[in-house]
Amino acid sequence: MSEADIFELAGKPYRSRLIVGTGKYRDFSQTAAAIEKSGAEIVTVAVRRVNITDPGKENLLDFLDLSRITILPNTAGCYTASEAIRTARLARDAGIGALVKLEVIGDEKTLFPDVPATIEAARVLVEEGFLVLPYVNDDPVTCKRLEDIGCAAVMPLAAPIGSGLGIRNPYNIRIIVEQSRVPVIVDAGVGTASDVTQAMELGCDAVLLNTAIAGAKDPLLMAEAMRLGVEAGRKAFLAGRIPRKLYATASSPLDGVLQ
Amino acid sequence: MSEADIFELAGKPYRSRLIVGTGKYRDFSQTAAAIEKSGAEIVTVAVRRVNITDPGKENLLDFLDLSRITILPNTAGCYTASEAIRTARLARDAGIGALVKLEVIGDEKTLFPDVPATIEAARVLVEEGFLVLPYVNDDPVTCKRLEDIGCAAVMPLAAPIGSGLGIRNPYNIRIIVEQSRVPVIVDAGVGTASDVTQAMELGCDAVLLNTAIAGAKDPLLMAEAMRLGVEAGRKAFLAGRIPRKLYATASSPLDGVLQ
Amino acid sequence: MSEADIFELAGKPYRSRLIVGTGKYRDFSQTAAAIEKSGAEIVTVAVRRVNITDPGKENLLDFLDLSRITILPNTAGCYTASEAIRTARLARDAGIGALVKLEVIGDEKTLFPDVPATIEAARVLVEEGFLVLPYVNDDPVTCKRLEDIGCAAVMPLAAPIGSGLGIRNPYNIRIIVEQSRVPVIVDAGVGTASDVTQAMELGCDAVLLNTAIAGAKDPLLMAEAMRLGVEAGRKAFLAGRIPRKLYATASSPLDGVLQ
Amino acid sequence: MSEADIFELAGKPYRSRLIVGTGKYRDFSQTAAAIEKSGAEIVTVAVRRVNITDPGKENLLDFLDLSRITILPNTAGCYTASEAIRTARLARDAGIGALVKLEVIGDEKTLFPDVPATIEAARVLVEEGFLVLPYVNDDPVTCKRLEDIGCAAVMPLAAPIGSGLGIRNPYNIRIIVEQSRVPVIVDAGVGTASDVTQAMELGCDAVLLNTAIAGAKDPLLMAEAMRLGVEAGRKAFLAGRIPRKLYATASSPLDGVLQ
Amino acid sequence: MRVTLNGEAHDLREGITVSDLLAELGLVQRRIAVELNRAILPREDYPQRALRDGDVVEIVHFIGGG
Amino acid sequence: MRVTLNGEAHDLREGITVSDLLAELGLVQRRIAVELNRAILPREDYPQRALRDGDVVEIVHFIGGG
Amino acid sequence: MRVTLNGEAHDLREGITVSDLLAELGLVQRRIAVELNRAILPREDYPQRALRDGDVVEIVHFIGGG
Amino acid sequence: MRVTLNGEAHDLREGITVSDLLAELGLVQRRIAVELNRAILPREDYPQRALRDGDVVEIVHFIGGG
Repeated sequence: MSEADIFELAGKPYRSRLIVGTGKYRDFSQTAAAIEKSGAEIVTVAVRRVNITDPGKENLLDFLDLSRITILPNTAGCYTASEAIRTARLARDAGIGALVKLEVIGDEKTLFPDVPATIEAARVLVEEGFLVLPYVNDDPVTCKRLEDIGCAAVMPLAAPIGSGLGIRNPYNIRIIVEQSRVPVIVDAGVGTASDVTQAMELGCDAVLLNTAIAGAKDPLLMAEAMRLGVEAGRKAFLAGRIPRKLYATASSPLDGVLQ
Repeated sequence: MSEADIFELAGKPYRSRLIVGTGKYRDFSQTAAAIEKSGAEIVTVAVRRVNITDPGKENLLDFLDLSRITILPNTAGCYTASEAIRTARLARDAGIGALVKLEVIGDEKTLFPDVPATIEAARVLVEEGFLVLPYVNDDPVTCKRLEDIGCAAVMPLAAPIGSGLGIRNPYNIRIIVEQSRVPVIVDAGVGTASDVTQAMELGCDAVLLNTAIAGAKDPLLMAEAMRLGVEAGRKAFLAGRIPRKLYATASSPLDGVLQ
Repeated sequence: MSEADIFELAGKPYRSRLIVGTGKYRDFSQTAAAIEKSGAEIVTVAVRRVNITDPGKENLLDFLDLSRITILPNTAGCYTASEAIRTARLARDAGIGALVKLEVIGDEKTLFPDVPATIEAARVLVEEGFLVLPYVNDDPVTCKRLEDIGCAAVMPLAAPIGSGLGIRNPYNIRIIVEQSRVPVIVDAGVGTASDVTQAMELGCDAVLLNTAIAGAKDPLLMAEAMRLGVEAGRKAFLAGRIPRKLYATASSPLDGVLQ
Repeated sequence: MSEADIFELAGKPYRSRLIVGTGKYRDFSQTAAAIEKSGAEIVTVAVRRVNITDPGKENLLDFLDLSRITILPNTAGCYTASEAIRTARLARDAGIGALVKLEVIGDEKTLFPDVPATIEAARVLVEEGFLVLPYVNDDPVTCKRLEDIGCAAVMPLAAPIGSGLGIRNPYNIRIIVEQSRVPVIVDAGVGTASDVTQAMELGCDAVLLNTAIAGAKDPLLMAEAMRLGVEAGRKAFLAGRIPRKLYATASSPLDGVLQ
Repeated sequence: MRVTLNGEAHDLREGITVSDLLAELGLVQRRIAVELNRAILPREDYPQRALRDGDVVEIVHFIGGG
Repeated sequence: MRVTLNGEAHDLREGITVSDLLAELGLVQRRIAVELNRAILPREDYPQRALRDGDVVEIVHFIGGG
Repeated sequence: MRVTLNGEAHDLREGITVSDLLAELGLVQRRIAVELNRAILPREDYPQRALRDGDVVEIVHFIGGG
Repeated sequence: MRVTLNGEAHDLREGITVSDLLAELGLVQRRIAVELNRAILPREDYPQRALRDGDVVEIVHFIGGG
């Protein structure tokens, strides 16, 4: 099955449905090891000023196999549409493609998106030919709007970034999955493997996470757990689960019981 | 890690932490295929009268690789301690070992156990040298009692057999895990992969299920999903998840953001 | 306490923290009876064209004691900011005050709000001197924006209108309560009394509902249940609940137990 | 309605469906005030040795209006059937009737009941003419057994005593309500008003609690909240709630919307 | 003279005022609002404002809603 | 004469009855129950029943509990 | 001679042993267990143990179960 | 000549080109992007574009982020 089950994003096929961030790791080698264990083929990065006084020798991208991995730059830290647009343009100019994880933050305590600014920035970036993956809250209406604008996917949050609360509102995620014709990627808030399994069982196409792996006591082991959790949830979704019932049904037949 | 992570039950080591039933399949070949996909090394079976008028040619055990698979006979359908004891003795006499999944059912609508009768039967069977794995409700006190009697594990239910409701009371399961010195196996009520992932994340040693696989639209695919879900949950448990927080924490650093 | 505990909305004090709608009742007398049982002092109504060919004798407002009850016209059914603004202006011109429940619907299946259009309409209506109570999703960022614009309260939804699912995401509601300096009114999605009790325990200032009462088998009895549920939740919030613990603490002392 | 809605327990009618404990209060006058605010007509007490060296002047019962309040002695602190039976006999001999809240504790960390010992003690006490209200876990089979023995009610726990976790497993409580012909009283684990509202909405006949009131920051206010919460939940249960739906249904009609 | 009333064309006599119209419709005492050609028509203008051919009139009131 | 009262040894004068004891403890009017050597002692026996050396007496009452 | 086999009465020839019976039923190679008059019959007794009128025999095997 | 580099004023020699600057900073082989006075500077312009007094230059690269 997994042979057949391809995740297509922005016209490109992927085998893995887990997208991972590269923040908060001890060092670049741990980052690379975690990515490898996670099986991720798409990896998010942030765009930041070079430190002029000490540009440093080591560079994150040197640790990633760019022949195998798609780089997804984000606009993290941007609080206005124009900042996000400016950041996206710089990212593209650096020559790693037109994909961008659009984040326009509305509040620093929740890091929830600024919905109108996200829509505005998405419109501009789509017109400029970007493949826009917007981080957005779990609002079906906003997700539909972003899809109509031409975003390559919608990325509703499960819970606040880094909170580890898991899917706070499966109902909204379910509605977004049912209405969307572009991929639905749950982004942010995941805490552990069962959260990603649940996301995939709800019918999401992929999951994006960072802190849940980087912040675990053993990041490499958690990376593996997340890879397996995504596969488990995807297969369970495709396999078609049994219905829920209040009462029991025996799994062993009654005929032939000793009298 | 998985090399090191051995599940020891009744003195025997296993690599798989998923125990599956053999009921409700289309035929024996589907049963065998599902077991193989699930990676299970322990498989439950029921003890029933041979059909005298037509003993039939095919037999379930002929489809299982007994060199690799441990057979776990159950006492399903028994409503008294004596019936369960009688069934267990017959099972052992058939020559597949001293393991028994002890079920003494208390009510046919919920198929919940009869607690006093389960304790009584466990005491007798342990004295007779059986390796007793009792199906029990998620009651820490009863689980402790069964452990003290000498059961080889305790198997609290997640929800009614075949209900697919998942872990109805994670708090009780957590308490049982914290207090137990024998393996804790969640038995019954699991519906989909995220349920088993959650069970393992709670610290359970293994999961036993049947209907969730046999009743899925695509049993073989669900068998795979369950195998992956158990591994994901086990690794996530060992990896040590991030704490839950109400508010957000950025995964991208703030230094170097464009001004 | 309830003497002291006044709910102030748009500068006016109320004793009741339950706001009810007037839709879906059998007839006007049932509507009036339900309002009376609910104890509500604020009641929502819709603005619609008079039926020219048959204006009818009976009129909803004739059944309401306007000396005691504040009328809150809504802009239900509006899908654009301009429709909502137009509807609000007509409502005010009818002479029942400047309060308006602002609804700009974004999608007819979920009836979730159109966030940018709601913000835009709120800005215009606040400038025109309306006391704006916006229906919005449970997004802290949008709620903050609406508060900053000058809305008299924010009204995040618990779940889709009429769904009866209750508070799908208590975490977001809690965050909105913590950040808001204007009243927070949970609006839409409530199904039964415990939902409103929970809303008040989260610290919300009031609850607005319609279908949960009008659609109940016995609307008058449910109206009473909702009144009591709101009071229960409010008092529990003010009383300060005990902390949650995984393990037990005896309520009877151990000294003096018989030996 | 509330006139008609009588709660009959052990052949005696009550208007209140809230039973409260008397432990953990600052002093007897606070105990009495909390009971009065709670509206409870049945109150639990513990049986303990008199302090011989200082019998003290004040006595709990002197603070309770025994003409209005039914005293329900408990066997808290008993870990065997015989201790519980002995305690019950002493309680009855003190002359406040044949009612007893039977507790046989199985473990001091969870304070969960010892199921076989509870059944055994219940059998003896019923034979001796006691009106037995057994504290038991949320196990339908054990509840049925206790009902068949002749207990006057069954009292499944919501969560560990004093934990404030609320109804951990509404499914089991629902099943117990559906199967029982004697009153079902949720006992222990309640934390706040919405917990009791939910218990009553599940169809329980009454709720018994102590710590949730006595441990609140403002016990008298929480006592009121609990009284209201029980009434709200009872009325909501009788009123018949609306069904849950994933999508929305408008509460305002669409006809006559402005074009 | 044709006037659009709440979305439907109606033939009204020349010179009829909004007050006259409301009276004929039995809406005088009702809590209503009138929009004339997409703008609110203030109550005080009802008596003098005569409707003209092609006018678009909306008359709204309050009904049950949530 | 040594009697065990609520778990502790007490020296009591010979021939003291349960009623006497309760009176001395100020428990006469109290709602209490008395167990003598592990059996309930009926109220009517309080006056005549004299305590003997080695008796084990339990006197209980009601206190706050849940 | 009437013997109860798995709950049903069967007429069997005199002197038939359990081994004979299992052979006739084609169960020789099967993983089964035999209970005779409510007690487990050890495998080694199958050949010599002849069934008697009124014996109650249970023959069980393993089937799919959870 | 003063140029603002990533938010801080730096004194650079007259006529230095962006390529020169990147070379001095050891960023030639790096995956970076350059913004000059708020507009992206295309890679092909690096060699000829000489910096002028008052120019505002931003040089960014990729770091770990989520």
